[in-house]
Amino acid sequence: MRTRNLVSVAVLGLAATTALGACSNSNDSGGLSGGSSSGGGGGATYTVAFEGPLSGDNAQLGINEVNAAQLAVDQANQKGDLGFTLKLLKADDVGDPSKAPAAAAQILQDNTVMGVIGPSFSGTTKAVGKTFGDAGLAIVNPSASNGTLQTLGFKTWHRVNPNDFAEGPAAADWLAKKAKKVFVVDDLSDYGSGVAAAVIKELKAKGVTVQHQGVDAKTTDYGAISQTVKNSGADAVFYAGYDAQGALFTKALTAVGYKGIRMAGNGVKSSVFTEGAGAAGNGFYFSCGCQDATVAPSAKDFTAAYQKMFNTPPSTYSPEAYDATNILINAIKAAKAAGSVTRATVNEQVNKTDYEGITGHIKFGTDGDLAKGSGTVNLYEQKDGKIVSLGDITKAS
Amino acid sequence: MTDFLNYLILGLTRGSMYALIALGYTLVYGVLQLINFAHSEVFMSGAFGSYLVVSGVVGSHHNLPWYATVGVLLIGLGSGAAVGAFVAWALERVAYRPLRERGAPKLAFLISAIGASFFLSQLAGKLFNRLSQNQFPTYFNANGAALHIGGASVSWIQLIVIVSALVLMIGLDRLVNGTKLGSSIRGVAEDAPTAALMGIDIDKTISRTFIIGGALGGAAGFLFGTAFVFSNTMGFIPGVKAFAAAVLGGIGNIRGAMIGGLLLGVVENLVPTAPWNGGQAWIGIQWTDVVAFVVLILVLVLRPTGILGEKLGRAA
Amino acid sequence: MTATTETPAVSPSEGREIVFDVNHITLRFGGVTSINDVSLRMYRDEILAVIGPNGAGKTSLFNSLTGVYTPQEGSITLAGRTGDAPQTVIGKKTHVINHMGVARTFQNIRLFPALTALENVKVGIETRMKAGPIASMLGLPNQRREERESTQRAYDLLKLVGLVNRANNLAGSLAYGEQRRLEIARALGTDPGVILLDEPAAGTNPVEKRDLADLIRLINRELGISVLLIEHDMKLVMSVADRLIVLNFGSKIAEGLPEEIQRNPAVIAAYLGTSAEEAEAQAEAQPELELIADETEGMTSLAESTEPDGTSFDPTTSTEEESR
Amino acid sequence: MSAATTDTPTPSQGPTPYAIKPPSGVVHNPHVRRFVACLALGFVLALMIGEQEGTQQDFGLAFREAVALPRILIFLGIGILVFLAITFWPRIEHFLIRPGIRPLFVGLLSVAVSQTLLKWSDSSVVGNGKFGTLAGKAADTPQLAPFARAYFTTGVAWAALIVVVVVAAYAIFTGQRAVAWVGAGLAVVVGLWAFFSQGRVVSLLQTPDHSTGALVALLGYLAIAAACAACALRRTETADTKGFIDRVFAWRPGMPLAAVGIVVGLVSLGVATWFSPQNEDLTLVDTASFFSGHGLAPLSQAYLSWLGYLLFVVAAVLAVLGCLRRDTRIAWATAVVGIVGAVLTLMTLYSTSSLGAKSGFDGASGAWQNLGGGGWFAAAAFTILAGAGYIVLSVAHDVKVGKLSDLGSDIVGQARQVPGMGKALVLLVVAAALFYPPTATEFWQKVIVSEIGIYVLLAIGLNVVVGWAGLLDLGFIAFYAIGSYTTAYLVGALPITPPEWLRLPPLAAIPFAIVICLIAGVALGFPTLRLRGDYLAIVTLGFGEIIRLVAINNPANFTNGPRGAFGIPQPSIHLGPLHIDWGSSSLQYWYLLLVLIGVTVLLFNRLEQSRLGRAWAAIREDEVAAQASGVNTVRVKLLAFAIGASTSGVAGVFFASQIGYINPDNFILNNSILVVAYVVFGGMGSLPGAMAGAAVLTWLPEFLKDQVPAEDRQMWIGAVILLMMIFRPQGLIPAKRRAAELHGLDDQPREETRAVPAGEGMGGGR
Repeated sequence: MRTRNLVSVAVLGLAATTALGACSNSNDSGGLSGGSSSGGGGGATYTVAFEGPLSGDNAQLGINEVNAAQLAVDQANQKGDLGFTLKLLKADDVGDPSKAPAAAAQILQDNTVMGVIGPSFSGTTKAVGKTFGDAGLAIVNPSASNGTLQTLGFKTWHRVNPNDFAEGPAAADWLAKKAKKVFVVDDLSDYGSGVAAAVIKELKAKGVTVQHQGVDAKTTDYGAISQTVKNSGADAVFYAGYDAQGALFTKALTAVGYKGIRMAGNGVKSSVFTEGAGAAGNGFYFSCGCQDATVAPSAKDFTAAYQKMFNTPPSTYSPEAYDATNILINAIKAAKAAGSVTRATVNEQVNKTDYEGITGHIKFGTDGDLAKGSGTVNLYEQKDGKIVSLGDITKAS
Repeated sequence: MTDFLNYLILGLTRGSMYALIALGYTLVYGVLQLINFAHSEVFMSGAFGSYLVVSGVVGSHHNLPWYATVGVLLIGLGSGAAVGAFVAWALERVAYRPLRERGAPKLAFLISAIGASFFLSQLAGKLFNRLSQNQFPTYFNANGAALHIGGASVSWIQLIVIVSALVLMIGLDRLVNGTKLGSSIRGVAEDAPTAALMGIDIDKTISRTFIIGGALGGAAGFLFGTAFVFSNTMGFIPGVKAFAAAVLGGIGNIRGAMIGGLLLGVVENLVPTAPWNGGQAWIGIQWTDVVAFVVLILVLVLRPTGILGEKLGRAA
Repeated sequence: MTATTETPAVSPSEGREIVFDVNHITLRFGGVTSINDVSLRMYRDEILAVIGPNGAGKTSLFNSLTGVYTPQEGSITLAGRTGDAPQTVIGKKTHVINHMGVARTFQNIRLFPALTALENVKVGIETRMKAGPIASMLGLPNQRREERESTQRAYDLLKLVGLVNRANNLAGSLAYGEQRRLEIARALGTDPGVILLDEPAAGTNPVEKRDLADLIRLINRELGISVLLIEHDMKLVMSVADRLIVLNFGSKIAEGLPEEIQRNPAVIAAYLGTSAEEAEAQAEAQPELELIADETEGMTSLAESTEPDGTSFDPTTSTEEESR
Repeated sequence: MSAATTDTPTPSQGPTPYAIKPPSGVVHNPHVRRFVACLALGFVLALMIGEQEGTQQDFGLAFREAVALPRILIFLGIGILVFLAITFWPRIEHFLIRPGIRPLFVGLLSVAVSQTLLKWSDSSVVGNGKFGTLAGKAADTPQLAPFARAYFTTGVAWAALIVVVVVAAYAIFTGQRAVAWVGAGLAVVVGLWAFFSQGRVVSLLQTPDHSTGALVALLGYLAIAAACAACALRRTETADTKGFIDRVFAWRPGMPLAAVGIVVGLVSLGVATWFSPQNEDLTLVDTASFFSGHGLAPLSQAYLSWLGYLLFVVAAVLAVLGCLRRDTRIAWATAVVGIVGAVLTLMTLYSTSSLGAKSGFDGASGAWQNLGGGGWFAAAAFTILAGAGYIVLSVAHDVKVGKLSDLGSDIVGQARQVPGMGKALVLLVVAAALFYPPTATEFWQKVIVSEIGIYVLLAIGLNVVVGWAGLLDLGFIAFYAIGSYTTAYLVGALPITPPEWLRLPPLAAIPFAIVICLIAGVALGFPTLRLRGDYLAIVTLGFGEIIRLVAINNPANFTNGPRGAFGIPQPSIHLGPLHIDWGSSSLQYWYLLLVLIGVTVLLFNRLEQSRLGRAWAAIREDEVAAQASGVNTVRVKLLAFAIGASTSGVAGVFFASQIGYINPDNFILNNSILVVAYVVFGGMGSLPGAMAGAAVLTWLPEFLKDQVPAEDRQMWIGAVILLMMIFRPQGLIPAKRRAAELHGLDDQPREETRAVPAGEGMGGGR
């Protein structure tokens, strides 16, 4: 009996606290705007939505992206020349394809949403690409890199990051110049296995001997794989995965005294890697279809603004998300200029994008992927704890 | 041969950590016949707790002299163990004892522990951060070779992990087999009602068992964080593996947990890489976990109570 | 008293059907020998009691007969029901042996406490039925018929053991003596040719003991089921058993008619001479026996007053209910 | 606190091993211990509540913020309040058992929750849609009716609540009946005030609205009014809620259902929206005039203008009469009229929505689209009224066959034994499952299908293994994976495609998935069944992981590795004249899933009552005894594995074809563990329990999405699970067989069984 009473008291206490919390709810001013929210009158509100992992194991990636999107939206609103109010809707899909449909429904049911940044992963994109396509809502992927997405017939799908088949082969070509035997390690994720497949295919085409193994992304002990890489006598190792794991891997490689070339793709090139790997990361190469966000002038402003707003430097895929958001904002502006803002007109404008972003020049092909040749793949190297650009990978020595 | 030794050392390092964590599972199982699913979070809190203490006391200096390094290790192990012990104690008080008093069914304990596990891991994430990698400052050259055995080199961190684990496990063995507390733990494990009649305080013994298991888990958390990285979700996978190791050795059996842990670590490193196979990988490291679980299942099918059987404190 | 007049002959040569034929079995656990070279024969329709001090190996013998343990040496054959060909028991699973016609109860009662008394009995009955999961899910006619039959039979058995008014009580909530009887009903449900009762009188009161003796005779005489009995209560054993086997330290030390056993010096030594504790237990048991004798008269009416319980049960009600 | 455990050892007192010792010494003083525990509670609450603030740079920032000085004092204060409440409980307690106190408490909590946690508007204009946000904006909106603006003025709503609660509490504590009537009136007025204020806002915003805040507030106030009424009409000075419920349900079986049906029907026909394309919000009257003369099917037009009302009135009157007079003929009539009404309602909904779309009224978009809640409520009301008739019939049947000796005389103090109550609850749940989802937002529809529904199905399957047979399976999701991959293979979505003759549409994959999962279940079960509980747990866990890892590692390029299988077609049925294609609407999938769940529940319910169900219970309770009773434990366990696995396989087929894309990440270990948690949380071994557990725990994270930082959800869920296990380890809806186990069998009252074995053991009672 006593414990039951205790429960009721505890519940009462909880209720009281929530009530207290709610009393201090924000009362932002401004009444309810009457009238229809669609139709594009002056002072209308349009929303861009972000769909990605905001909780769960992959939350960091989603936060990197949603922060950039928030920054772009805030900047657009601050400029004051929009003629409408822009809002950002955050839909959390936990990076899980089975949860993506609910997140998509949350986005779709808000009829002020004119475009979507995301979903962050190829898997989640595959799960909802058709849904968004059927609803005519433009989606711009900032980080889903699977090389087959453009072939799946999603009607409103776009992507601002180069896919595995652009980045992987470029890296492989460069490696083929340097090494006779390459060990490819992937992280057994959708992304990693895609990149690995692209790299291996190209390496084999160039006549390089390839060995391939995988290490689960949740593993922290890279001892065995590093020992195996060393024992294999490979001249180079390519890691297909993400930054945090890449850092652990390179540390383990250093620990076993591996001396060959170490390289990875875009997923690893971030401050998480440089901080995590420390000195062990020096001499690590990256292939990335992106501009150097710390060097390009437009990117420098972004980096500073991001740092100021979130008290942390932009990280993996933040620049891509920033570009994706700006593309959507520009499309809404263009649609408004052309007369009507609907999901369909915004999607048309997105299709027409010709945008100089901080990650490079962005133009979409008819399949929604980056137009061929619009992105150059650059080579980077970590030197003294900083990632520096070595320029176009096809020309790099 | 060198390759074989290299992988063996890697396996022993990993296995030592499994064994330390597995001891926590096995001790609790011994006295309560319950899987303490939240033990993985005890391990995690040991890493966070020792980080807070070590970085608070020592700061973020790099490459300390050897005597300071020893100090750091002792502080880390001690604080990890203390935090782990506290969390395990609190866990028993909050998530287990009320259920025991109500005579809840066994599965309720498991679910209560799972709830506690979610809670602790996410609370740590909320309070500290949810990054997948937090690192201890590099107080010493952990990866430098400490000694060479037959062409294979053992790094400092590997040496530290293996030695600390051994010391802790021997200490535990002495504690359980050679002290009054140990005999009361064994008494409760053998036959709780009889132990109660003999004047052993069951509640207190269970509490202390949690504390001992928690201390070992917390210390393992520190070792793990030093050797690799730590995060609020770090507990899950080593926790599952250590649980598997405990069962492999014979759950409830202390020496079984040690053997199970070491064996699992070695198997995980040797079987997928097959160093005896002339450098030719046999199935690849991506099959590591499959190997671990297949070995576990095979052992259990052949010996349904694990390698050593399941009595706490009984050698064989 | 009538039991002794029908005492079967001890000699196997008389051609009576053998139920259990145990030849030189030995059962060891690690270094401990629990049963040492024991041979015995049990005949159709007899009540055979196995007695002996604690730790004599009686329950181990039961467990060997029912496949829970497998003896390392020796052979056991079984002809469960009348007319069955003898088959070996060694290496067979418990439930297979049960299907061969051997039912048993346990020394420490092992019911399914969270099932009702009726359901406990039905579990036993239904192991003889055929309806599979699909028939059950779809409620096919044959499954419904089986369900009706099993309910009817379960009620009959509960009536037999005097528990009809407890049919829908959870087994765990029954009194100790009732649980003992329920266990017997469950065992009878499996339609056995032989039933093994492991200390059925332990922990019961004198009245219940007397009822139990009646029940055992009823099972044996009316239902034609052979009974193998382990019991410490000598009065009960002597009053119901046709024949006795005495075990001590895992070996058979005597076999014979009750009156023979009572006079057997080896048995007396085993009970009184081997350990002081046993002697004490004997001494304590003695006044109890007298007590029973004294109280029997007064208790009779009380015991009989519980009998009509069975009659208040209306079988038609239950069958209709079950058919729903 | 740790000092408490290192005190001098005291010899154990009782003979029971886990007895609680009597306290000794200062640290064992129960007040001191409780005080420290309560402070710890406050401290932990302080850590839990608040924004996510941890950064990469500053490790302990969030912790320091959480325990910053003024803030932590509030939480410690809460801890002290809890301490005081517990300590002085005996003094408070006799006030808290007075008639009306429970409904008052429920009402207060409902209103507080509605005004803090729930949404009051779905319009994006209102930000997060919660009361505070809405009130802030509404109060500044001159177009809004003055009474509504007044309600939304800062503090007014809360003040009104406080006034009502104070009046009600005063009446209840002092027992003044006049004050109680005043309180009841006040509560009704304020409740309606809140409800219609929000209604004005909705009509001003002109967007379809699915928010529940105002409705919950209204219900809360009505509960407070009921509390006052209970106080005013009380006959005793102590509350007897259970007895009250028993009396209500036993008085006239079916009557409560009839009452609910009438209330729902009135809301539907009176105020709810029936048709709402973009800018309209039409009630039934409006809809009738809107469509009149536009060529609506005559029956539907008649329904809209008069037939609907007539049917409702007839059904309601019949239901009430039938219940009152317990007349089976009237009950039959009620059931028939109710079903006819429900069908007609659905027909009308279809014809209005499709006509609306065809004529392009205000952007109406298609059949079954743009409907408000009204029509669905009406359908629900008719169904519930028909259900009232059914209850009368079923109780009458039970009386006839002698299961109930006489109506209303079988009350033994347990709500579930009241005639018809269990069935009434089931009917309400069915009505809600049928007609609530269409009125929910797209997001919730999706959640109901792809989270709640699927996990309910999985929990039903696992309940067989864990709940009934008592085998702990921590790798259950593996069968879900096998079902999904089987589907992917059969429809040709994997790199290795089946031969042409084997290529199948998704729904036809169900039997294959069942068979393959049966085989997989047996394959897992066979070598491992010798193992006891915890060994089995780790082996099944390992099996689950092996399946997932094999899918990742892609042997023979069968599974396509981590990239998964894309392009699994949506289900469709083409059988003779029947053509159904599932598109992207969640509702279609929901009804498919409902059929799957319904069939499974019906079959499994029979199974539980069958010999196999009893055999499972037997091996769970005592395996040795079960063997000795002739139960073939291996076979029975294998059947449990196989049947559970095949259910999971069916869920896998549904999942694969609904989402169209699967990859190994869907089948992680955590999901297996969660399903076990759902089953135990709901009540092990109880079919409704397992379903409720899965539903609640999958709903909770989506609900919490709006209440706490997204990343903290799992923490709160962990806390909820933990609290549930501490305070109610038997789960939400415990199984009868399990409940007995838990309470300790000796505590069972030795009540003499009634002359006829009524209601308990067999039949549909549980």
